[in-house]
Amino acid sequence: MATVQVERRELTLAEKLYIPEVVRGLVVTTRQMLKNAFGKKDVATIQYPEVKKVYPDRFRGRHRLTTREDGTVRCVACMLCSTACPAKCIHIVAGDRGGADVEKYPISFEIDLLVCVYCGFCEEACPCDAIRMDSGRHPLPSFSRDKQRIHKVQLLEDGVRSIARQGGEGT
Amino acid sequence: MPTMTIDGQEITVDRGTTVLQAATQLGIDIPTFCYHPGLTIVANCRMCLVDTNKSPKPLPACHATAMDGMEVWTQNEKVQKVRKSVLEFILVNHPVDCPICDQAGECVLQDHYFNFSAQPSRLFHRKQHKPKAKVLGPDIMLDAERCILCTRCVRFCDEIAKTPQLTVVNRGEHSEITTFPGEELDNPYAINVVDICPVGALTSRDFRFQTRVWFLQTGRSVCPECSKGCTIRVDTFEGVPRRYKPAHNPQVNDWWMCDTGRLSYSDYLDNRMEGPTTTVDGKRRVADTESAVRGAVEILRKEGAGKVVVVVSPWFTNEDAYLTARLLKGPLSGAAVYMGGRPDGVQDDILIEADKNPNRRGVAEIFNAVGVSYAPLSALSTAGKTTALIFGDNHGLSDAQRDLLGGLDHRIVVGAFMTPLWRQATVFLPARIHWEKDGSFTNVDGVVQRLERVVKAAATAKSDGWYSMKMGYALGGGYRFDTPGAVFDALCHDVPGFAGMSYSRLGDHGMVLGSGEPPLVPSPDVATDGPALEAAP
Amino acid sequence: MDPNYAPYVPVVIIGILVVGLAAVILLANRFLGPRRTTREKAIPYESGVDPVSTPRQRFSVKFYMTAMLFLIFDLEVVFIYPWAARYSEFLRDNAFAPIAFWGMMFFVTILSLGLLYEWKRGAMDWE
Amino acid sequence: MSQAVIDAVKARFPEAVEETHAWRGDDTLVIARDFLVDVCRFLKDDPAMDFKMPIDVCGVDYLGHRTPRFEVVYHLYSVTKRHRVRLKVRVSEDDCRVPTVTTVWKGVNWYEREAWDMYGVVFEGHPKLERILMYEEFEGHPLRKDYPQRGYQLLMPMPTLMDR
Amino acid sequence: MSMGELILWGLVKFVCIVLGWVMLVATVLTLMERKQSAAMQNRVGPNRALIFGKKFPLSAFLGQILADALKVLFKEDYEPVNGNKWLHRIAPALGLIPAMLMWLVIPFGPGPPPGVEGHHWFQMADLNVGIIFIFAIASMSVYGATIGAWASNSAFSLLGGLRTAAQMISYEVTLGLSLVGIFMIYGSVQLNDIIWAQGDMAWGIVTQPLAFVLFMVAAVAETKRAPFDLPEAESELAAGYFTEYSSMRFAVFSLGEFIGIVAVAAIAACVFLGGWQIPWVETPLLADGTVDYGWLTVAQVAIFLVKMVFIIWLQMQIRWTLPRFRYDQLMKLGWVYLLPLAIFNLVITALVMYVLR
Amino acid sequence: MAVALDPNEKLAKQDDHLHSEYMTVAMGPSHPATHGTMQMILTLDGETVVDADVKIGYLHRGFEKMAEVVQYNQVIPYTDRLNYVSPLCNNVGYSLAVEKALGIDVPDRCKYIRMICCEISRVTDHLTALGAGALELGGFTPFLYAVQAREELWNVVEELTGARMTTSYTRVGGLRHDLTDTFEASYRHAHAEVVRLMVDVDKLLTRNRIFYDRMAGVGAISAEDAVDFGFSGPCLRSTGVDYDVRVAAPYLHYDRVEFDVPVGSTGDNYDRYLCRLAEITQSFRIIDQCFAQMEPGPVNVDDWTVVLPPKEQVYNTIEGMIAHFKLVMEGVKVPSGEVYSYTEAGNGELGYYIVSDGSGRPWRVKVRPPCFSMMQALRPMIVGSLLADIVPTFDTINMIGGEIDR
Repeated sequence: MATVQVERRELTLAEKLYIPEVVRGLVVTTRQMLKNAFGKKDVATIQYPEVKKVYPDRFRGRHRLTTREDGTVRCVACMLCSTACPAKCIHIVAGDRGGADVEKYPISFEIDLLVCVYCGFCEEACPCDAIRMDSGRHPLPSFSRDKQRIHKVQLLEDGVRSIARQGGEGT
Repeated sequence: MPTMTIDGQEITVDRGTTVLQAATQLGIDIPTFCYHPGLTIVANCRMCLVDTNKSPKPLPACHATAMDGMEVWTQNEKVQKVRKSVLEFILVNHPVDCPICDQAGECVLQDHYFNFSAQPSRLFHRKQHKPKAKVLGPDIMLDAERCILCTRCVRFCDEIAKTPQLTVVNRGEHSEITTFPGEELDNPYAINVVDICPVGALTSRDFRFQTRVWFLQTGRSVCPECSKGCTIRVDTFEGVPRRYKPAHNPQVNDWWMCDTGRLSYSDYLDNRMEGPTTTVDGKRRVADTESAVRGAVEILRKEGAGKVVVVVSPWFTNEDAYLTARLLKGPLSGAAVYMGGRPDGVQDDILIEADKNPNRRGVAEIFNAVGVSYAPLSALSTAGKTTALIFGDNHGLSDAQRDLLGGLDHRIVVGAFMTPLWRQATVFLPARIHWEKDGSFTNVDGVVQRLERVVKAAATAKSDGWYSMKMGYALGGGYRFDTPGAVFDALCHDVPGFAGMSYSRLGDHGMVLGSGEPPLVPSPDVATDGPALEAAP
Repeated sequence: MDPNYAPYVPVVIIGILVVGLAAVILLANRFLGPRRTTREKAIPYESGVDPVSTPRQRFSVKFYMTAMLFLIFDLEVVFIYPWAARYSEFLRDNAFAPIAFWGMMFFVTILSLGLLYEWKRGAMDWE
Repeated sequence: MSQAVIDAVKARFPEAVEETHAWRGDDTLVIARDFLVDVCRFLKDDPAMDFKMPIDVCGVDYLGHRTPRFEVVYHLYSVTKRHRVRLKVRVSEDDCRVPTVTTVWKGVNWYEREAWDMYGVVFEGHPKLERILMYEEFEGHPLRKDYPQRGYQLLMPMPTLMDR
Repeated sequence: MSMGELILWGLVKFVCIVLGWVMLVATVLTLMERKQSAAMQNRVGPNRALIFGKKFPLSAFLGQILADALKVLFKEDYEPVNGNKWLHRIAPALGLIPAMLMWLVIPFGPGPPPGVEGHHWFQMADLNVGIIFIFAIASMSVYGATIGAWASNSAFSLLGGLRTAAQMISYEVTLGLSLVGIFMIYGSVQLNDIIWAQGDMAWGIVTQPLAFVLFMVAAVAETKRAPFDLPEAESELAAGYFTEYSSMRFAVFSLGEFIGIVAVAAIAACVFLGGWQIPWVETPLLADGTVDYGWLTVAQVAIFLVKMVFIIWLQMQIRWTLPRFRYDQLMKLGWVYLLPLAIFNLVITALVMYVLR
Repeated sequence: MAVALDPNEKLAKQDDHLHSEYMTVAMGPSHPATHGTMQMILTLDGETVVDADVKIGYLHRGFEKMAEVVQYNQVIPYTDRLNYVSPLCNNVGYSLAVEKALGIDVPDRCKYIRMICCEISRVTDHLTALGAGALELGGFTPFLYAVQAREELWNVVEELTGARMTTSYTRVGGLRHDLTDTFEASYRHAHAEVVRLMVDVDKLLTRNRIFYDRMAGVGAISAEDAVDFGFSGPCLRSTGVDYDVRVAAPYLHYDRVEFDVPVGSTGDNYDRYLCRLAEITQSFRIIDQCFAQMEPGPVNVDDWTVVLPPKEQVYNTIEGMIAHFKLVMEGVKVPSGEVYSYTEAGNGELGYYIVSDGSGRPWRVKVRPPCFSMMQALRPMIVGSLLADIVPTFDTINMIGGEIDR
């Protein structure tokens, strides 16, 4: 660990004459140009609608709800996600399913994507593996605010079946 | 008078005091499940075990009585270990139910586990299964798996409700709470068992899955369903009351309240009328508050006080009553005054009173002190009258009375709900209801208690007293107050029974009429000029 | 037609056409483009706030200095052109060559001295 | 680490120090308001202290927790000695004034403006005590605990310099 | 030629050269610059206007140009309040017209050799003042920018306008002086003559290397391109003198700029790179001394185009490589370095010629 | 330092009859040069800046007020938006502050991961500053090269945290995730790319006279003034003061890695540029050492009252479920008291002053943004220079609207 002085040289005469350094710069940019035009491409741009970026596994995209083996929504409307949400964008109304093993379920599950900050706290707070942000889809724009309030149906559209064990049974 | 030491602090207590009570006096918290100050002690949960010098084994603090020279440690390693073990045992068969359990957030088991254990499970085995979502009565659901068998509910039914309906059956880990065969948990105080259940075993069917408790905003209020005036908490979510909970008040209701009162909140959620209307050229029009009040005042001024019938309500807060009394004593003196209110109903000797109006005592006290005389509504007569000024809308009017009033030229109605009166009103002034206004009620025993404004009313709705004040001012008997507190101060100044009270002195438990010390400083004179402020009391 | 001016006829014609072209392009936009003027659009850009000052004022004197420098030197340069175009012819005339060379050297020296003077006086330093 | 700083200030200004603590290793001095500038000067100029760098100045509102209600907190650092100290001055709501220390460090200028903007603590003698984060027409001081979290105010149009 | 023929040929050349050649090149340039800079910067550049579908990716070029043109045509053309309306309207034209007029004297194909009478088919007007006409016209283009800036009634525009004026007049002196050596060596100010002379002797870049550098620097400064783009330095002045311009007016400004770039490239190609001369290829002459217009002419026009495109490419490459100067550095460079160097070049040329006579 | 001349004095120097009028121009809030929203009301004499009134607050969003009503962990997404170019530094700084108040220490592996995060963020921050600096001077190509390099690093960040900028990666007492299996390989790839691109940027800028003349000697500040203004980070070090929090008060495991602190001498723009360039190399050194020293292990503290239990435990045991519920419902309970915790962020000392009242929500969170101090020195640094000099000076100070306005 040391303190070092940054190397700072005065310009040499050649550098003061502009031309050599300009040429050096031109060499860099021309090389890059020729490379991109003819050779191995070094292009960073992704041609979006045709080519889609491959998001990493942890990418926090649009939310989705998972289902149980029987296809019912896994969420039990415990509302921890809306509690943990710093933006307060999740609105759930709980209902009684009656009869079933887990009698509570969300009658309505609504996320306002315009308010959401995609922090992933809901996913982290969910005690049932019911809400996930691993859909790999980023939110799309729309022409009305209402369309950005997505409901249970949309959230279940690309929902997956969660196979996480729950309830400590069978251990 | 034994003297003992708890966590190094010395205390002298009365003979017979338990260690738990002594610790509470010192401000030391000892966790409990089965102990409830209103019930008998059974010491079956073992959560309150503390280490003492009087016994090699830890003693239950709720049951152990204080002894002279006793030393108690509530925090030492032994106690902590014991607590962890107790919690571990309790949790062995506890289902992983927090997400669907209504109790989560106010669950004593959650609190104690988190505060005193917070360690991973060591046991991996199949949990014991018991009935879930079992209907115990019209208002109660039981989840026997969640039950920790503290038997508070059983004791409550035996001791407080005096209707033994619950019991524990089976043994060991098969034990469960249930009703006696053929019985239902349907006593008038049944929902109190939900309050005292430390976990989510007993839940209210009314509140079931409504919302999560940690989202609730809460405020203190008074149950208006009978003249007992139980102290309650109004819990609201998104601005809508979702439940009543009794609040501890040794002067009135201890820890309890009746189911009728508890479930009454939903009666006030629908049918609200929050827009003022006036009648112009025989047609009903939506108006703004200002012009509606002006319309009412014009009628009253044109007709004169002598032609007016006034129906007052025992649902007034004390403040409303005082302001209305000032109106009736002042600009409207000479009007015939009748006291309405809901008719009497059932009563018992626990909490329920026959008089189903919350503030009859307070209104009477104030009207008498100000000097307004009134007759009961049953004596209603409209002879020689042209105008009715009706406060409140739950008076139980008979058809005949309604016809009488309908025969008058004008009816100025101050009400909150869609009732036949609303249809008859010439001028309708929307009122606030009890959880929408600051104020106070006086119960049948003379206990004056505060109401807090828990819910924000529509901007057009004002309290009855505010209308009285506005009308009084417009009719030339000007007086004004900026806040309900100021009204109450003036009221305490003018009404002998209230002497010495103020909002801050009422505190959590209220004060009994006549018990207040006279105020050291007389309350300020009431301003009688200047415009009435828009700030609604 | 005077042959000296004949080459300028296209200049005039094309000049007119170019002006016409510019006018057509600009006018076409006037008819094709929308017109929805609002106050916000109409106020001059000043970083998103209402303008804090008017640009209708005397601007810095230093810009005038540059303009004067230009006037002087541009005129000098114009003097050089005819000489430059005929210089190779001058050189072929042995007698006139030294005059052509030294005469211009003299002129250029004065020009350079002027430039040097301006430089030393600081006309070229912004500060 | 820098208990020495506390001791030195205590020795030098015995009547100025109202309270000290070092919770989690942060040495803290609560200074009487009247001594603030003197203490700051001492801390900056004394070679053993050498607090040449002002790190931070901020207000804290302890409404409902303690009186006097406000605290102005100064964090100082010494580049050469590599020690830190926290100074606190307590002011009440009625007398919400603190002498400025812009005369000691140039770098506290904006921090004091911010504390004024957010809490309404007046820094007496500050060269330009204007709002810094809020707009000029804003009413009240947003970080006070009695300012509502969602206190909407009408956003005023920007006045131009020409209007002024 | 009769007056009628003159007018007829004027019209034909206007259509072919101005509309079909200058405007087209300038328009293509707008896209070329974007594509070139994209390639330099590891980007893709505009490729969305596929008017014939995805199967023809090259159609993006045509589509993009069309789309750009249509876009500016259909955009709103607003005028700043309190500005001078008429000056604001005509300023873009003042920028465009001189840039187009510069093309009057630029020959992009062989014409009659010096001393031979004849019509120059690849030049709009065979003026005897030659390149001096270009200087005269070019110095007028400062008006467009300055007037536009003044008429906009905006502080940033005004600053941009002032910078434009100062910069353009400063570099004009160097621009003029840098070519004096060329005039001396090739003995003419007419581009046609200079090109012929270069075929006889050597190209300007060989005889006047310093002048080439000076000319290029000054010319880039004249066209207000980086590193001399101070008048529109977006980081300080938003967009400089055309901050307040939109739609077609803005497009006309930049069209003028691009035509200027092409013109500079054409002049440089004529003066320093031998114009339409192909190295080691003699231009055959007919009996009357005029050029034999054959296939060689096509090749010569093509080689002129290649030279020109190379210079344009170089300008673009420089523009996207370098940061920009500061105002005082720019002035210093112009007056303290370039102008003395130009004078030095003049003196040395004169001296060498005098010694070698 | 560049003199802060009194405008009147400046005026008096000129001949009375030749004076021109000063022009007042509002630069900002919406101006190409003010990346990050702020305003300078400039008084210009031609091209010379006579006076400048620097105004901030256009991006004020009440961070500190919001932090007072949410739980400790819920503040973390807000910290992403402080210095949005290096969000991980803010995450780490905030978590360290809360952990200091809690009096807990995170596991070694967590510390190394946090260091890697911090250094990657520092590099992205510096790359942005360098690139934007070139852009401000008209060099669009080096800017895009720098941004391309930054994107490479953000790809790595995205793989690790699930987002490029709004990372929200740390938690009180640990991290959201451990490293991914491919993380080191991704980082190596990105590192190579960054080095390759930075060679080009260096060639295009560092020794180019146009760039040199624009940067050298412009916006200089003396060491004394810099300290007096509360400078930190590269801006302070460019003046020759070797204050670096990582060395002066090592946090995490910065005392276990070898790295140099590059300092400048004159405190001008060029020195700041060189310091940032040199620090990028040092950051990569630190990251390499972290990878070498890191060992497998837990990344969260073993305390369910601070960090959420593992999901397996939450789903299947009532103990885990209760702890999870309590933490989500009430937040981490921090004992009452006050701490000031500081870290070296991209711009300098990023401090968090946290006052706790013992509940799950902070009573007060004060952020000490590094560029706040620097920005107050902007006026003296630009007054007297040319209009065009504002831009590189403003850039090398590297104001970030998110953290200065909060």
